[in-house]
Amino acid sequence: MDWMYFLELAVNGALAGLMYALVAIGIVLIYKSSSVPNLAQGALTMLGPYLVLAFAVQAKLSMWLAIPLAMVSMFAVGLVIERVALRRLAGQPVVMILMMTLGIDIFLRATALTVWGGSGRNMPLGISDAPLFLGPLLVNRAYAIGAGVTLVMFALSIFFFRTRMGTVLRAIADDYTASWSVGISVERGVALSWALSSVCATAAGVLWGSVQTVDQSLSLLLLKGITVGVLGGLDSIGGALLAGLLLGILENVASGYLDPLLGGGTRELVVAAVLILTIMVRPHGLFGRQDIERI
Amino acid sequence: MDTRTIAPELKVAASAAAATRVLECRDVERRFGGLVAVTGVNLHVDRGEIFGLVGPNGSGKTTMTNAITGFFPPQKGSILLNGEDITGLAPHKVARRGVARTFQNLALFNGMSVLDNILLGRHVHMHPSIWRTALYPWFAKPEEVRNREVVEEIIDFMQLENVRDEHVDSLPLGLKKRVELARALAARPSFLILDEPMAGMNQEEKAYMARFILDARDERGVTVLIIEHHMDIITGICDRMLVLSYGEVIGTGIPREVIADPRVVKAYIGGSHAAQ
Amino acid sequence: MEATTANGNLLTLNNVEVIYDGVALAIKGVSLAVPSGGMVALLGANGAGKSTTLKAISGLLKPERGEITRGELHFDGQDIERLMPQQRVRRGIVQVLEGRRVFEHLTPDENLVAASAVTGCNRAEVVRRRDRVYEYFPRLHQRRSSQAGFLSGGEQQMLAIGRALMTQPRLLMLDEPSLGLAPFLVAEIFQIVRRINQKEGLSVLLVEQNAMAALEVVSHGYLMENGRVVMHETAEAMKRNPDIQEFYLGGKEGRDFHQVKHYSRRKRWLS
Amino acid sequence: QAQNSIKFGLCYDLSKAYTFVTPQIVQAAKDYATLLNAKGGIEGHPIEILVQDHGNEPQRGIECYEKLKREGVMMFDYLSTPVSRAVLPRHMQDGNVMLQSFVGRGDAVDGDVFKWIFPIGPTYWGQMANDVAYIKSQHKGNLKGVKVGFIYPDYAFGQEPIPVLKTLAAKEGFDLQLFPNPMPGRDQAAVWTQIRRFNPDWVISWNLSAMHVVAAKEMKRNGIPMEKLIVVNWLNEVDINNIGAAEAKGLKRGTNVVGGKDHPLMQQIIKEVYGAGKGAGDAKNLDDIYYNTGLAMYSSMFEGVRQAIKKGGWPLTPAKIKDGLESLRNFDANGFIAPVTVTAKDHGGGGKTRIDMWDGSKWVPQSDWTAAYTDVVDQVVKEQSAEFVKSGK
Amino acid sequence: MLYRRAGIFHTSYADDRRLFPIPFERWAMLALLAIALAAPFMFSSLALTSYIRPWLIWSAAVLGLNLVLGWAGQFHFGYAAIMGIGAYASVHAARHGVPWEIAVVLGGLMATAVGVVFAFAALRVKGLYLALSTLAMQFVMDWVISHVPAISGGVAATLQAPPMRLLGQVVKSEAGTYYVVLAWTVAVTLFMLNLRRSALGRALVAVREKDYAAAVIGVQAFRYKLVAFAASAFIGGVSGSMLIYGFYHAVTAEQFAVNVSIEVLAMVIVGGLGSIIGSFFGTAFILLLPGQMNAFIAWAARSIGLDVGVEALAHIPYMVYGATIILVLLLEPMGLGKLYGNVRNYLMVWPFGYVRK
Ligand SMILES: Nc1ncnc2c1ncn2[C@@H]1O[C@H](COP(=O)(O)OP(=O)(O)OP(=O)(O)O)[C@@H](O)[C@H]1O
Ligand SMILES: Nc1ncnc2c1ncn2[C@@H]1O[C@H](COP(=O)(O)OP(=O)(O)OP(=O)(O)O)[C@@H](O)[C@H]1O
Ligand SMILES: CC(C)C[C@H](N)C(=O)O
Ligand SMILES: [Mg+2]
Ligand SMILES: [Mg+2]
Repeated sequence: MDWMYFLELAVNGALAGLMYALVAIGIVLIYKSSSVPNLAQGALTMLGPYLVLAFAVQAKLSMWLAIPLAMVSMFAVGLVIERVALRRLAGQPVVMILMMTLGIDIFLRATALTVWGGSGRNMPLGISDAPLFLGPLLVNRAYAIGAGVTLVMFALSIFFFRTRMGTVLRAIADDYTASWSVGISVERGVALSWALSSVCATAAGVLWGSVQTVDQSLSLLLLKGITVGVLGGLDSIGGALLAGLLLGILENVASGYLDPLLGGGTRELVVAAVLILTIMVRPHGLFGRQDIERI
Repeated sequence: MDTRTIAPELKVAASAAAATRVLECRDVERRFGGLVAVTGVNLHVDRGEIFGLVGPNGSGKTTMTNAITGFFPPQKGSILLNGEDITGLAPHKVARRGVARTFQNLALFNGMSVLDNILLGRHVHMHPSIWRTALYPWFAKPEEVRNREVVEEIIDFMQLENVRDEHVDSLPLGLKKRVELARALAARPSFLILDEPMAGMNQEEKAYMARFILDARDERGVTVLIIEHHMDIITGICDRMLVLSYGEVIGTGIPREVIADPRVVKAYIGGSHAAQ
Repeated sequence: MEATTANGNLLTLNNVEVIYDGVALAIKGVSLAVPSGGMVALLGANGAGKSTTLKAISGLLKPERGEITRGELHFDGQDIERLMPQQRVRRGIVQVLEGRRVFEHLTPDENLVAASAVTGCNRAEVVRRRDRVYEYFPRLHQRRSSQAGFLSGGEQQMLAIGRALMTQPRLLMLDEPSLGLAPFLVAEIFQIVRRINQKEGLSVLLVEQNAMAALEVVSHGYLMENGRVVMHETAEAMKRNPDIQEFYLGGKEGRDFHQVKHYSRRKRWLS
Repeated sequence: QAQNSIKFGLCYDLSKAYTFVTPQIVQAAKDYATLLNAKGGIEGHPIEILVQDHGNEPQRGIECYEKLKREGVMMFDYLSTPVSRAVLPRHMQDGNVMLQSFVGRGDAVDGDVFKWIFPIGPTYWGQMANDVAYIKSQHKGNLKGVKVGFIYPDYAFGQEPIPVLKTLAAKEGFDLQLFPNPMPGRDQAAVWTQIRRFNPDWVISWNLSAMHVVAAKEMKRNGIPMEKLIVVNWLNEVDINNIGAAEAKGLKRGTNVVGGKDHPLMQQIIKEVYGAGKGAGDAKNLDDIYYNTGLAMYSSMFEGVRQAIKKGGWPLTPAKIKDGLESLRNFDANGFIAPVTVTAKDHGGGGKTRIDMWDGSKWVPQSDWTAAYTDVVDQVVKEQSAEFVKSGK
Repeated sequence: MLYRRAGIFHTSYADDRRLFPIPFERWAMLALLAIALAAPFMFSSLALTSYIRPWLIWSAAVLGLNLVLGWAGQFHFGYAAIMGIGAYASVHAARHGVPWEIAVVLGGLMATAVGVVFAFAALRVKGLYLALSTLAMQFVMDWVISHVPAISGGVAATLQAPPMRLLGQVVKSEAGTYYVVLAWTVAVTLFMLNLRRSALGRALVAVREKDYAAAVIGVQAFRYKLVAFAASAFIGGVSGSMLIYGFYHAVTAEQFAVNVSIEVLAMVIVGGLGSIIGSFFGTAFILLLPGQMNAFIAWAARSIGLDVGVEALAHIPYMVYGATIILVLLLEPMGLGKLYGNVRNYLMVWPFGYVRK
């Protein structure tokens, strides 16, 4: 066995996995603070970088101004989504909320296509493409930077949920009515979680956009994000991080060794299989909260 | 009434007639993680009895009923129903042996009407299947009609005529509890477990409910285990009772005597409100 | 059947009507008043509309698709009908919901912190209020860092009340706090509420089925029936009323349930 | 039945994976039609271009076919390997013409079997054969031991040239390794780690536009020189721009049509269509080689139809169109494409491509229009079409 | 007063549970059936083949998904895979000379077998986690279908379906195919209607509402989840075959990919969970509305002399698709079926609006 090969697959897989986790953190953020499973996160991840480009290219601003501006705009987008689409559905069965976010996803994607067209755009972050070696190990520089940003986001999120606002959001996720009864503004809490998650999506989208160019296919990151989220347990930030690492390493290693044998496409297969098996063993993901059902 | 629906019930009755002991729990223990919810509980309920189970909040009463009905099987000890060991049996199997129960937090099927809820109580006497459904007019219809007759009789007994077609979620709490009892009775159980059936009721409603329970025992031969925090109910309708505290038995016997026991008073009833 | 609208009333309801879902008329012109610093009980049979009345006051009808279609709602002399629930909480109205809806996945500590958010007080103040709650409910202090969902019924009820106190209310509304509690706990909780009422001048509106316990601590009582207030008396007078005795207090001696027959009730107080 | 116009059904993927190219091709088809219609159409009959989206889903392609068929369309184009493959049997059954230029399936050039299918111009198979021939020429005619990595998105289009590639690898003795990449094909980090380990002499990338961009970037990150990369024809100016004109230096592309705006047909369109404000889209697309590709495709179609009307007269029938297309002789649209000669046996018409290299500012042809390994390709064609006859799939 | 109920007295329990207890609705149903039978003579070939036929088939499939999602309350994000299995199995069977009717049933059975595998996930997990595990199963099925040549017929192949045959006779005409499809849809609809009033249907709802309460009345959640997944898989499998024989005439792996699962799901939810008539509405909305809107917008733009680019035009259906989902959910979260129910309830008591309390 070629250990270097294994290690390289594992390390680069881990980096990619952390970037998946970045998409997942957005999903977890919303779920943890309002019990809404957000399937529009993919579309938000696509929308963010488009806005960055709109500011940077169309309005000719510097990249470092465009990104914060886009984040602010995305913050607003999150607020709007809550106000227009979700407020009415508060308290409805989860299928409907699920469908609503899917509808938003489809709608946003089609809108982006109409506005910006189908061809890919560059996201010039100025990350050098020169190979980066750690000893004999080649590390994918763009992914490494992404992984770093993920870790920062992770730390911020953990910190956020420790604050009083974070506690309030978790309370909302537990029980809307009880939250209202003690004067928590559920609407504002949910809106805030969407807004923060949209900002998170912008970060994820910009990084992924720099790796794989910006176009509508960014929205397909949803699948990876939601898989990581569920695997980690939908309301566990740490779980998302760990699941991202796990999944990234696994799919990279598996495809490295199995693809030549099975003729391709094993990556998706392995991911799916791992997901099914993990959920069978741990029905709430790795670290998800247990449902408390008092009989 | 069609004989086919009664047959299984008769069978239960026949075998139980020999032994008068409907339920027997021996040295039951159930833990949740590190928490010991009940331990070393011995109790038995005889045919035709109304048996009261009381204790402070969190003392393990509901846990006991969950152990009996198979939701949280005990980790130690055994449970016998009509002499048969049912320890660890799945809930639906326990139900098929003639045990029905209601829940502390209400467990009605909210998407349905009162009638459908009670009809579901007849489930163990029906044979739902794809084929019967597909060929409804020939196979399912006669069965539906047969069971509907039984259900209408229960509705009559529980005085639920005027809410028959209402959706259960819009009913007030007291009526819901009554519907749940009706659903339990619809199965024609030999043993009925009631978990706080009168929580949130006023005196009058309590009296109503007590009447239904007594009638169920007297007219239908149901043996009852009841959990209640209303002491007047316990002393008023129970033949025997048992007190739990921190998962252990601290007293058992005739109600009037048990509630006078200083240990019970201290752990459960408290100073001045003994009558409640 | 009208509420005294004399001055000194913290809360007054005048002829309030509530409809659920646009079709179900739940309360039909309820009028009542809670005096400043007083304790008032609201009694009534199942489905009489007690919870609906409380929700109308706290603004929690909306999530259940209910709305006030008529009547006036005044708190501290001001019309509050248009306010959102959180605004009402800020003014000092808080409701403890029926069935102890605590935040199950949070610890008691976090439950209390979450409830303090609305008033926007600083950290020291939060700690002060929390400690005060723990003072009233020492049991909670013992279990402060276990998940609230696994607390026993009584502890959850204490937590729910404690959580409401965190908002520093002026009017505390309790919806069946004794539901499913052991007898000694019922007594304990009522005593605590009484103590808070006396020590801090907190007004209390108490909805109870357990009339015996409730009438021990309140000064006045209202009786609801079928969406209407049908009686308003002092606690003493209510305890003496023969109908109340029969239907709510269970007679003098406790009843022999074996003697109860199926009967249709006689509604003596309905005109 | 009193229809006077010539209807073309363009069932394209305008909404999913191919949106980078389909609008330009539609635009080209429409502009060309406008140009001709202004002069009275083809032999006096106006051209009508009907466009519908199929999202690159086979079943929606079928839907599109069924619908347009009932609207009197006899010539269809799907511009997608998976969709063409799915609809093909219906064309065979109904006897309607399918235009299949530049997409799969490769064996459809066999006119004996695929009577109604016209992949005029090079197929992916021919293009792949030419790529290999080019590599061979770079190794002084000996491919023994040369390592070739093939990276492709793991679905019909990417898989299409594999039979030819494998046959050639066996014949020439080069070391071939396949690197499938799951759709949507953007996340290629994993694959490139593997490719770097394989240490190939050449990488053939069967990707689509933005996927090429990712591939090129990943190559840089993995320290593989750009010179080693040969891409399939679906890479345009936008992509070069996204890679970076300087970074892309040395990249090679299999090319089917002449790019740029110099060609007289382009000039004519710029003057007469865009000059008159009748362009079907943004004028900046005229810089895009995909626009030229569209023009190339439809110039042979229109010419075929012209022949059909000339020979068989109006009204058109599918059989007449077939005849017309099969009488294209050495047609090169005035030097726009390599000359094609379509016959009843050969619906491809020659299948010539050339290799272009990006030199940092423009494309430089590295070879002539050629068709290499025609025997090998023919053999694979025969095998596969025989298989089709046998199994009907 | 179309919906007159006065004067209708149910004199037996069976009567009380008739499919259509209200005379007006019985008449409406008969009329609808008559239209359905006459459709081949009333509509153009285009409408019949491109709109009505797929609509009927998809409606049957949607009813099948509604059985597991609406009735039993179990998330199922892999329904397209199930349909695909049925389609492939029946096509393979028919190609190997199995009589058509049997081939289709075989397809259904094969789908049932796979559907049962999905059910095992449902026994372990609930809610979102179930949604995701079924989605993952869909991916696995996709992979298996496209990578096992014995199923898909090799890489990127399109498997041609033999013609539909009834009793050995080839059904070729458009009308003939239509009637076969119609028969299947009517059969599924009848089954679902019966489900609504039978013990099985109640048991499924019980499992959906509260599984522990179901258990205590003797309903074995395990068994009924299995039954639900199996029955819905059978309906899905046969509908999948119908889609092939009655509409596409060819199978490809992409035809039953993830996005199709999502689309069926959207049909169910837009139609309304557990609503039979809603399933038909939902299907029509998701399947037909986007295309029609597109045509309409193109037409409107042309008639006011506006030029909408092909690209924009191609994206409109997707925007409409997304917007439909959003708007229906905003308007009535319980879907179009509920909306219809509201209208019906209104008419039922019309003109006496305020009857309740
Ligand atoms: N599923 C569970 N997981 C963890 N702990 C549990 C669970 N169910 C019950 N417990 C714990 O077991 C103990 C006994 O609970 P149980 O519900 O039996 O009490 P109870 O006597 O019914 O009380 P109450 O009168 O309040 O209903 C409590 O401390 C409770 O927190
Ligand atoms: N969400 C709702 N939708 C429709 N009707 C409702 C709703 N909530 C309550 N009702 C109806 O309103 C009436 C009053 O209910 P409410 O809950 O206020 O009674 P209550 O006096 O609190 O009774 P309980 O003792 O059961 O708590 C009842 O008839 C009930 O059926
Ligand atoms: C237009 C192209 C993008 C089509 C694609 N190359 C295919 O054959 O599938
Ligand atoms: Mg209990
Ligand atoms: Mg209430």
